[in-house]
Amino acid sequence: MKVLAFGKIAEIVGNQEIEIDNLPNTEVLLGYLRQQYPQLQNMKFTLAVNKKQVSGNTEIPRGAEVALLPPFSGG
Amino acid sequence: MKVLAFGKIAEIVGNQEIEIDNLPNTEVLLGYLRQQYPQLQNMKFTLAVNKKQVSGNTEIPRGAEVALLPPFSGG
Amino acid sequence: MIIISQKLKNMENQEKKRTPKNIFVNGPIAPEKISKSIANHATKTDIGGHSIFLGQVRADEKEGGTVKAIEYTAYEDMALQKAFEIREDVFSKYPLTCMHIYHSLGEVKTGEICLFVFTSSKHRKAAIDACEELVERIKKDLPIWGKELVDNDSSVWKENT
Amino acid sequence: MIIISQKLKNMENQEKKRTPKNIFVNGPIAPEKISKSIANHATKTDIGGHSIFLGQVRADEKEGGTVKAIEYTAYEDMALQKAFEIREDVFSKYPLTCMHIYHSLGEVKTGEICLFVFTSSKHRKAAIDACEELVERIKKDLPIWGKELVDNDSSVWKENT
Repeated sequence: MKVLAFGKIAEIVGNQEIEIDNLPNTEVLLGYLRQQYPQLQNMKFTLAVNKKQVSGNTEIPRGAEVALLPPFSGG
Repeated sequence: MKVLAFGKIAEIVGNQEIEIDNLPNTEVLLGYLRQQYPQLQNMKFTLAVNKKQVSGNTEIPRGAEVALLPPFSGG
Repeated sequence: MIIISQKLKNMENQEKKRTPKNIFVNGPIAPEKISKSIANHATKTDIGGHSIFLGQVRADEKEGGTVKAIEYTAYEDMALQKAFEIREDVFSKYPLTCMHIYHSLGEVKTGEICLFVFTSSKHRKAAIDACEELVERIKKDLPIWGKELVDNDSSVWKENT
Repeated sequence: MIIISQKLKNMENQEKKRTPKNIFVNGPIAPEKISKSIANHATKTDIGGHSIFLGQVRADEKEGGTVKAIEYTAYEDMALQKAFEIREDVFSKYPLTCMHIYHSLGEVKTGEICLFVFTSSKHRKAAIDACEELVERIKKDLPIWGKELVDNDSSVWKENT
């Protein structure tokens, strides 16, 4: 699966895009990310799975594109 | 006093501006105008005395400028 | 100290002392006038949002034909005085940086712009609300008349509702 | 008769079949782009009112300096998909003739335009209300991020409220 990071989170992760082994759902993914990038623990962000924003624990299809979205600030 | 006509009323009166002898108030003026220009009897319009819109019978100062204002349609 | 604050006070008063501005443009309002007006605000770096309303002449169907133009006339002196009052009122109601009003006189063809209202503010809400209020009051309170010229050479006096 | 009405129906459906459009512009939005866009509507003579919102980059004071620019990035694919949904939704809600949305990517300096929203309708109310709703939803729902670049070389990530 592919994880995309944006805005402030891309700065923390140090990358716009990372490849990781498939994880079953967003809860597992968040656990993994917070361990890898402790700074994420204090950050507000939402997730999109295959370009759709999700809330609550959500299944991640194999090979999905998951994005980490800090609060929007367009306009 | 000076009477200014605008829009459709200018077409009826046939003039943008007419000079008439001073009349004491707007009621007398309206009576005079409706007699002179019978078509005004079926028309909706308001009056401005010295560039201020008035309602009800209003005194007309000597030498005032009175305007006949059909419904506005700017914009 | 007292002198400085007095000076500041005078400056403030001066800034508040606005006089009637001409709002009338002969014929249609060119799109380039609008872009120029926008570009003029690039130096005002406290502005965060602009709201613009444009009135455009419609080719409405009338008995016997289609509107090809509107011919605008106004009681100019009164309109400028009234526009000034509206302007002051809207400035006092919303925290605006800038406000511009332009209205056509004479003939404006279908598809051309006859009204240009432009407000700017630090935050979007004030600019948007002020612009909308200005448009409503311009239509309702300014002594301006539009005569729709129909392509069979007849004409119809418009009436704002 | 049946054939004609079927054809009309197909045309209607075709017209309704809209696809995602690019909304992104590299760098600031030039005032000339706005006037050109306005001029393009002169042929649409059923339009009576245009409403335009422009976002402009403010020179806000930050700890240690003044904002000199905002650098915009976006999750482009998702933003375009979401903008399309918003567009369809607003089209179904208001009787609009046209709708245009442009947002900057990359660096936009203070005083420059970063957002251009443009709605047109037969009557003013629909254009004004739709424009306001679009601006709110663009700010709230599009995955776009602005990083304020401060003149002491630090930076602050913006956050829409």
